Amino acid sequence: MAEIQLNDYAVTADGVVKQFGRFAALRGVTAHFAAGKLYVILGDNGAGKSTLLRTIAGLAQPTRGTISVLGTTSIKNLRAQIGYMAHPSLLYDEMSGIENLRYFAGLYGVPEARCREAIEAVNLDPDLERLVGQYSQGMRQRMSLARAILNDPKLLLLDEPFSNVDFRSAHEMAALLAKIRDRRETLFVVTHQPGLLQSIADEFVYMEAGKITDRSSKLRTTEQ
Amino acid sequence: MKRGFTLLALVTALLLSFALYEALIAAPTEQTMGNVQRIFYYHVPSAWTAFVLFLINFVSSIVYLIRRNPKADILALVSAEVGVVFCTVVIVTGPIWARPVWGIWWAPGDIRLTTTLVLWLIYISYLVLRRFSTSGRTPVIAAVVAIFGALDVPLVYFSIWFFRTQHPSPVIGGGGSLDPRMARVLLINWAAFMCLAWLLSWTRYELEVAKRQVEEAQALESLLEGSR
Amino acid sequence: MKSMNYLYAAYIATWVIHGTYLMILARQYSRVRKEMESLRK
Amino acid sequence: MSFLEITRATLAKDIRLEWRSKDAINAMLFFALLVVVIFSFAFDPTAEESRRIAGGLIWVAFLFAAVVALNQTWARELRNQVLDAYRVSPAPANPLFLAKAFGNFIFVSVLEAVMTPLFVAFYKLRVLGPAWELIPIALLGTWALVINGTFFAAISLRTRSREIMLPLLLFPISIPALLGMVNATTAVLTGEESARFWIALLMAYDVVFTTASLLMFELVLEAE
Repeated sequence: MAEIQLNDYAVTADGVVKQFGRFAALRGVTAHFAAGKLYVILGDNGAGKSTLLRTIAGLAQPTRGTISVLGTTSIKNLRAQIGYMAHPSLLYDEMSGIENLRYFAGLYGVPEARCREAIEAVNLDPDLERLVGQYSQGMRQRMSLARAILNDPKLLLLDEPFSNVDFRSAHEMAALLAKIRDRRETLFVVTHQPGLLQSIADEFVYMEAGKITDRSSKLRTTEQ
Repeated sequence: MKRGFTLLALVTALLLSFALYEALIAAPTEQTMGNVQRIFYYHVPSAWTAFVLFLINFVSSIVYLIRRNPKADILALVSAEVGVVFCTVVIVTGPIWARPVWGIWWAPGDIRLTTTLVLWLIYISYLVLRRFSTSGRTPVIAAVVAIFGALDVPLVYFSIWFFRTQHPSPVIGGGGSLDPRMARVLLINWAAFMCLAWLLSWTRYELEVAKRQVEEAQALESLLEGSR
Repeated sequence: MKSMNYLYAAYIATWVIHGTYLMILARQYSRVRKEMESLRK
Repeated sequence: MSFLEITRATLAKDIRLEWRSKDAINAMLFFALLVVVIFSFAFDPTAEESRRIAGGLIWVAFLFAAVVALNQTWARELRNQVLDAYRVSPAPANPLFLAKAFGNFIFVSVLEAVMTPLFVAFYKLRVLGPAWELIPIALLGTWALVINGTFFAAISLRTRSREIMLPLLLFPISIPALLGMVNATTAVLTGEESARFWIALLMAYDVVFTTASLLMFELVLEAE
């Protein structure tokens, strides 16, 4: 059997605990996630899914334990290779889609042409002048995804991308995620609607009370 | 450790009693101010002690930012809190002194008293911040605020110093040399108060360690309960 | 002799402040101890 | 993109957003007007007296108006959690801070420009000292309020009762700056003393805290 190299892992967590004052969100997550796969993270509210994602994204630092992403623990230096989409849109309501993306493209130092590509990739019209605040929920989520993939991330973290999104948009987004995965990029998707990703997910990760309790390549029947 | 604590408590009690005797009885009566001058033996050592504690707060905040050692953070918190207690003593005894000597309770132009008041305000806001923080990294934020507060001290001092040159007011103990007997009593009192500060800080330190253990246990428990 | 009153006031005030702080610490101690016991269960 | 380029883009974005929504500026201008009017009722001095106290009145009024403005600094970044979008990007932290500080500086300067003539009219002020000195005093004083105000507003993001934390942290630290502004202004108005020392003090204050803020802002931004 070939030796497993550290670089083969997109994310390794070792005893990660995250505590906010009197509340804990993670209480010892130890796991390895291979690169180039699509992981679906499932669990009840308060199980620590979002916090795990934020820790991987480098937004929150673990209280104890270490987390390493793409082979390094200093996630700060990796930011150009990470994409993050949260439950809130992470967009300015008073600007149009392209204006939003142009600003963020500047932060990543990617060319402006990339903005149009990203918007087209999520099936929106880059010339739409409407402000993001006036978008429908489905459009806003798609624009939010466009922002997350602006920098062609090697690691894409999505927190509830399909919530309040109509069926058709959700399927389009899922198809796009499949395409990204097929480019050998790693995806983590937190969702309450695993059914949408059943056909494309590589692994389902179950979380409970701040710990990973189970991992399986098939969706548990009760969750379908 | 327990024995060390008891020993320190004993030494502190003895020193404080001796210092009290020295301050009230052994020290000579000052000629112009009379017995009121004896407030000096509590007021000034308390101020020095508070400054030492705030200095410890500053140093341990920097150490925390560099080393990320939780002990440094606890020390920063403890020294600020005990420092505020001593600072309170200074601010309360100051006016009690000023009233019979100058005929006024407060002289805004007095550098030391006013600087102490500003320090008191700064460290109170530091302690309030620590209590109100929702961050998962309260120690980092607290350390940053502590450093800002410490940087402010020389600016406060100079601004009040210059303010005084424009608005003259009497100064406590400024100029003039101190009778050596008085200086001795002053130093004995300072030693006693430093011991008291050490004792209080030690107690508070242990309390904080216990508090954090409880907090962590509670945090984990609340998470488990939430999942049921 | 009125000046003596100021002197006593200052000394008493000092000890009242330290005493109050000690009391606060003692109260917090007993609370933490109680919480520790309830956690042990 | 370079440091300055990101600062410029962020500042431009903030101004554009404010221009479109006008959330803050209208309410703020009205608030500033109210402060001046109430002060004019509360203190009704003679011309000689007013010259002595005007420095204090004006700066205290500016301070109150500024706190309301400063509290809004990060409000826009919190809506839809857009701040996280900045934090996951590879852009350094300081351009964000500087853009916010410059934005606040412009904002508070506008407020002051509106309030000052009103004060002059209400209190029939006439300057007896070298009037040009009021310009550096105003610039340095405003920057002193704004630099720490922006920094502590970022700190109070990480606390409960955010709006009350800002003045609680800002006022004690600002005491030397406030002494400087007030005394410098009074010195110029009465023409009795030189404002030199106070201007130097304000400069020292600005340099110390601008440096400190730039050194430590990243710690605050990442403190989750």
